[in-house]
Amino acid sequence: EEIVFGAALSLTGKLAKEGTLVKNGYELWKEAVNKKGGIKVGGKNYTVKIIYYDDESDPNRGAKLVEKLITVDKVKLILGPYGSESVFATSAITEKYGAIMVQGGAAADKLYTRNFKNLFGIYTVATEYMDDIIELTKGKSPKSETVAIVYSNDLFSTEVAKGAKRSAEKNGLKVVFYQDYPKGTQDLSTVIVQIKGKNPDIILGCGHFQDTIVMVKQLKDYKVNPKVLGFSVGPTLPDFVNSLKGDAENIFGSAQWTMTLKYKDPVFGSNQEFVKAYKAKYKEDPNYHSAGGTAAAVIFQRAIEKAGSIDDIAKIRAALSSFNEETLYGKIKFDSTGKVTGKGMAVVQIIGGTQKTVFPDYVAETKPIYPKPQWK
Amino acid sequence: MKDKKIILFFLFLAVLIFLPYIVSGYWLRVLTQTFLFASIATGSNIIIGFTGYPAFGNIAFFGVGAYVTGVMTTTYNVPFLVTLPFCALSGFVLAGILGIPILRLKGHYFAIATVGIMETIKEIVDNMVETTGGGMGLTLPIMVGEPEFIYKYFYYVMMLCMLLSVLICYIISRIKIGYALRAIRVDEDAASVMGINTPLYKTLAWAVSAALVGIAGGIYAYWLSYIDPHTVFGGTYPVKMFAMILLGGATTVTGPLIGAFILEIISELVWSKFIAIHGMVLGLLIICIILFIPKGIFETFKGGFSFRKLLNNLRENSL
Amino acid sequence: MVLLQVIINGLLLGGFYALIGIGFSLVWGVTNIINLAHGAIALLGAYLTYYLFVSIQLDPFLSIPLSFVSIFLFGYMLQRFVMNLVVKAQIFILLILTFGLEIFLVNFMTTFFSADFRSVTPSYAGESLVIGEIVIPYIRLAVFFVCVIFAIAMGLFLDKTWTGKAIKATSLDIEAAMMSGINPAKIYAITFGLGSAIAGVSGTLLTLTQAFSPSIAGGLTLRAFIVSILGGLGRIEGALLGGLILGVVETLSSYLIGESYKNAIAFGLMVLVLVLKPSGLMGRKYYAEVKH
Amino acid sequence: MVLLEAKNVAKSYGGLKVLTDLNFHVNSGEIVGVIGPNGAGKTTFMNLVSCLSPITSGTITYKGIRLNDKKPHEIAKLGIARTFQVVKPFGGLSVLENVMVGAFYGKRNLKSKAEARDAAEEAISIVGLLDVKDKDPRILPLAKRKKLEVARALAMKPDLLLLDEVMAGLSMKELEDITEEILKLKQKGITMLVIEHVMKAIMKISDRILVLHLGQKIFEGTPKEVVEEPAVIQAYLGAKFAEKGK
Amino acid sequence: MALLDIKELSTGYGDLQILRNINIEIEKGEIVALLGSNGAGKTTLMRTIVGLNRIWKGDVFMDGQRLTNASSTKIVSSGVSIVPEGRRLFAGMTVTENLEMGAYCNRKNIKEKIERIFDFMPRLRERKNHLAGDLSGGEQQMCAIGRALMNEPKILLIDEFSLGLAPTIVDSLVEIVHRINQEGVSVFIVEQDVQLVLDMSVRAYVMEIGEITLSGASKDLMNDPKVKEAYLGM
Ligand SMILES: Nc1ncnc2c1ncn2[C@@H]1O[C@H](COP(=O)(O)OP(=O)(O)OP(=O)(O)O)[C@@H](O)[C@H]1O
Ligand SMILES: Nc1ncnc2c1ncn2[C@@H]1O[C@H](COP(=O)(O)OP(=O)(O)OP(=O)(O)O)[C@@H](O)[C@H]1O
Ligand SMILES: [Mg+2]
Ligand SMILES: [Mg+2]
Repeated sequence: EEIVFGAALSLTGKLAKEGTLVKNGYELWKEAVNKKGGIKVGGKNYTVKIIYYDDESDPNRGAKLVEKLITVDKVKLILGPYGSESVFATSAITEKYGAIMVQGGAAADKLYTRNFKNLFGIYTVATEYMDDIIELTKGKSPKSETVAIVYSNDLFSTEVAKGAKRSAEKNGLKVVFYQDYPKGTQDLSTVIVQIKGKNPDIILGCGHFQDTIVMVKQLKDYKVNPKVLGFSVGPTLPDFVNSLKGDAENIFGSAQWTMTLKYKDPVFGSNQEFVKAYKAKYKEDPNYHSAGGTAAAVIFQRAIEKAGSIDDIAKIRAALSSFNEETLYGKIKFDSTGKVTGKGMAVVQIIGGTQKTVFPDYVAETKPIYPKPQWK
Repeated sequence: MKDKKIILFFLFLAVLIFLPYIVSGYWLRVLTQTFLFASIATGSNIIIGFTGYPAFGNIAFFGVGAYVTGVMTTTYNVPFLVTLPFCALSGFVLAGILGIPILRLKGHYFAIATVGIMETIKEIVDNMVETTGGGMGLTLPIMVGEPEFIYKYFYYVMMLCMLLSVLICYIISRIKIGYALRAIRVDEDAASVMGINTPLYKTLAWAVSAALVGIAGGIYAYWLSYIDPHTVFGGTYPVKMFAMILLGGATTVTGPLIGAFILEIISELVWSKFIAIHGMVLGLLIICIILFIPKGIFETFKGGFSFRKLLNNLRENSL
Repeated sequence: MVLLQVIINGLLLGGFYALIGIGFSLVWGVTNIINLAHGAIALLGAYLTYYLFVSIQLDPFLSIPLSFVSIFLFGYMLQRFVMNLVVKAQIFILLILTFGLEIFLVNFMTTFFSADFRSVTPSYAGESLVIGEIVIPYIRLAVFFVCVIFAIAMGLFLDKTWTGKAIKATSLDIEAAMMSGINPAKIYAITFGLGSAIAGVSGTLLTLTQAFSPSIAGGLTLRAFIVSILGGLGRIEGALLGGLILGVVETLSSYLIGESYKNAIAFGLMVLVLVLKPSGLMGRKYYAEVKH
Repeated sequence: MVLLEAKNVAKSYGGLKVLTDLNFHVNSGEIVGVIGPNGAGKTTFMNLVSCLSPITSGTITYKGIRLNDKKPHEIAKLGIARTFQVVKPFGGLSVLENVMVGAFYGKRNLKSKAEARDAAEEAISIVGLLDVKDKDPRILPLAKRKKLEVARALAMKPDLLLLDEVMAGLSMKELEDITEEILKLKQKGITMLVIEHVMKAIMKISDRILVLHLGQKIFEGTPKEVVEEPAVIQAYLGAKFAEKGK
Repeated sequence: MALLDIKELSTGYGDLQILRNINIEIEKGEIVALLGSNGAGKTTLMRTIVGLNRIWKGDVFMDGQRLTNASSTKIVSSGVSIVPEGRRLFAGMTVTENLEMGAYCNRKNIKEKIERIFDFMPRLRERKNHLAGDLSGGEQQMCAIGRALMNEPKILLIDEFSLGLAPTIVDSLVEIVHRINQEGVSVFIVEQDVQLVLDMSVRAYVMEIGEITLSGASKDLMNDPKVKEAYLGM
């Protein structure tokens, strides 16, 4: 017999890249589970099937497609899409229909302020994104005292920046520059010239891959040399090094997950096993998007197994609410709003052309390079 | 002939009214979305088709309507239906004010100016973080009730919005003003020396257009319950709207509506069939529509369908 | 000093905007086609450059001629065999056609080149000319000069050559052009080819300063819009001026008012120019009028 | 009674002076012809009267009302109708609908469709376009489009009718018909200002003729005086014409 | 064989046939008139000759070369020029540029040719740097004639020759037409002033509702009672 999940993801449009990665994560999980005979509920084995739709990176379409999943395909187990806007729109639909969603693709805090009962997210929320990079600089010498924060004016990045600011201030750093810029901007020269005037020790960019690349290039152009240069999105993606070559060196990034984390996992055995399986299937390294997809699905599966039912949403919800297990994504627990707690972020740094996990210490592969050397 | 058309229209209406009791929630949503586009296209057609001013950025008023409803329901707890007249009003007033300088432009220039306005409003909304939530978007209160009920509710509300647009277009096309607008479309100098107060009528046409689109925006916001500037201002909406108007025929009352139905339903079918390549297929589809039926379905197949007509069209429009 | 730096940044950026705008403005002015696929075509040039760089380490500046020629051929064929089939229809029909084309191209690129963001970083990236406190990145400076050269060359081409004049004549009245012995199908194809080729070159240059993926096509087209409008149609120098103004206005406004307002100000400026001077700052009378 | 009066009217485009210091008037019930070499400024003057382009200096008054700062539609409401030298039919509307626009607006300002249709049909029958009233004017031959221009103007029920080269391109026969109609309209009390190069016709219908040259009035007088005036012959009519005229 | 030879030509717009089996021959160095009431199809014929309308049936020969449905470029290069109805100047280009465009298919001695045209029509010289779109109606007609002459055609088609022109200008244009005709250029002319055109031409065709109903020497036609009645208003 089959157990059917549904997912409306961005397979085309501006989020096509991330959407596809999340889908890869789901697919890998599906294969792994089915190879083992499927999900075991009440002594029966259910083969996993996932129905996919493409929301074209349009949240409204996403909502429509989730509605299709629920009403036409009769699926109530929804795997989340990628992107906060999409999760926003689609989770409103699952909530209305009493379907349930586990998502590993959105980190906005606002998602959990709506009193939804049926939404669970495994990403560390945006406002906590930069905490660990800031944490990392503590007690290092020469001491960092000032920080500049720039962010793209979208939901996710704004929250990341807010959190970064709060965290910086909490850690006694002085925020000397705090400014947003339009999403997907093609030029940041003015911002960078202004930052240069402030000469901050730490520069934190909260944006997306495109603007991160522009920012790195222009920081080098204008010879701005902070002790720490960190981004919320970018350094964790393999394209970062491909695009920037040597200029990517020593840049920090925060990661929901990295390949080198040493966690156990109920489906794959461990994070390392997951990475191996992923590489075998897709001939490339997994990143936190795909791993998030896989992890969300794993957690969903475990909750269903615990609930002992494939269609009693209340039971599954209860199982998720009381969830407490180690997975490839870390030790997962949810608070009453459905957001993951205490998972934390990993910090990576580009060293010798590859990402190395450098923080927190108990998962670090090597020590961080601090301060960042000047541009070549 | 005319009677037949009217009967057909009412028949179509009757089907729409009973449909919610037959089809699934998903298809209801597809239809609601279709109504949404039909409202936007029909409403915009007053300025675009009737008056000949290609208000490409008319979606601006859709966004404004959406935010009016959004802000009113969240910040001031105003009931949803009460916000709709305000959506209309805000579109009307805004277009009325902007129309005076902008409607001096013609053709492409006007089209671009409206896009400029749309983008400007979007950026302003994006930056008014206090009231609109800026780029973080705005979460509207979710309507209470059974999903079944909610979806029928929006289905009918959106349908009424569409019918209102069609009705207003119909009235305009029948009365004196309709003649003025059509005259303006072709030649403004000639229209003005014949006694038509062209700035007034143009502005009026745009304002009415904007009001209708504004209402659609208001309903959309409450329906989707989450809005952000990037989705309600622009995206693919303007082009889709234009494609619908052209597909159905810009000079007719029901053309845009028919265009909306055809395009939405076709793309829906295409979407579900060709998951990986649907974008390419959709692009090719639009190209083919343009190549073979550039005058819109109405004009082209007035006297029945034939392949020769398609070829003739191709020959007539090519160099 | 910072202000001066900001203005220089604006000019350098403006050079790039101008180049994006020139091809667009050329096509619009002549064929009356607002080419919504302009940005997507530019990206074709960007991908060509990217793959040449990755596979044979060809310097982006050296791939300019290759982009130019190959994208010219692409544009030429496209116009000759697709667009020319509808050029006599209503102008807004063409708009939708190019939209279909844009959807097609973007999805094509996503399918075959993936949705990943790409960028090219040659070894000399990040080198800058430093004069006192002013920093001028070499790459941006070079991009700027390439853009200016193209603008001037196109301007001369249009005003001085027979083909250029035929392009203008065709834009004003196709039938009259035919009666003078001009073959409008060919002229349109050349124009579209040139417009595309210049877009392709701007795509090539884009790889050096930015990250790109198929999804940024629309944003590029929008810039081209603003540039053409600011400068006005019927005159290539207009696009150059429009680009420079846009660049400077963006950087200045983000310096003086705030980075996040720069788009609003750019669009606001465009609307303002349209209202005050409907034909753009340098637009010529009678070009790109809507004919019924 | 003076219906239309131009005082010291001048018009220039940029630096180009198109009309200079023009003084003249049109009496109620009169037909005044305007002739002059190409580019003399005849159409320009008409554009000034209908307020399509602003007067550079001087004043034009109509029934004692100053027209300088009016809008074209206000002019129409005052009872002035005009045709265009380069015809401007409303394509996409049938001939009848074209003329109905005139009846709806203009001085008449009809409200109901039925009334407008009747008025339009009357105007159409005057110019003799009844047989093509349901056609799209874009496909009509030039002469019929010119007639449509006249019909539209007539449907506005004007007191003053400005005709800009409506006879150009008409065959001899049609020319006769239209001059007849114009004279009939005069009988009905419509005052007319007629620009024309077809001398045969203009001589026949005009009470007075105004001759413009290089933006200035070079002569004003009865048709008979005009054809004998050496200045006019030199600038406009040509020696051959003078011979033929004799 | 005649210079321009039109054989059994039929054409129309869309599904609507306008011209039926038209036969016209124009010899080298002839001035030939085409008469016809409004809507007879004269303009349609002119447009068809220069390749703007598709020929449904029949043939057009120029100098023995078959030009049926050839491209306008080919037709114009073979020595056909047209002064179209409605002038159709390039509004956004100057008078001089318009004249240059006329020489697109014949780029020899452009400067001299332009000078010659300015000598023919001095008014154009005064306006040479103005945009064609800003010219008065009559000035535009002159410019259109000038543009057609720039091609140094073997045959000049003129649609609505005197339309909107002042009598003096008409006189001088008639003279110009005679002058170029003496240089061996054939002229095929559509004109409403039948008296004028019959005086100018050697032969004439009369077209009615898309068919040639009468043809012959202009002198004879002038005395033909039918022509007298229909076109000369006698
Ligand atoms: N918009 C304009 N810009 C510049 N010059 C103009 C403009 N309109 C007209 N002119 C010039 O003004 C002069 C007078 O033009 P107008 O149209 O009044 O002449 P006209 O007497 O009606 O001649 P015609 O008998 O040939 O129609 C012409 O020389 C023309 O070039
Ligand atoms: N584009 C068109 N589509 C359909 N019919 C047309 C079109 N153009 C012209 N016609 C029709 O073709 C017929 C011939 O028109 P044409 O312009 O050739 O006449 P003409 O003899 O030149 O008249 P005129 O003396 O008024 O210039 C007319 O009945 C006209 O209505
Ligand atoms: Mg005139
Ligand atoms: Mg004709």
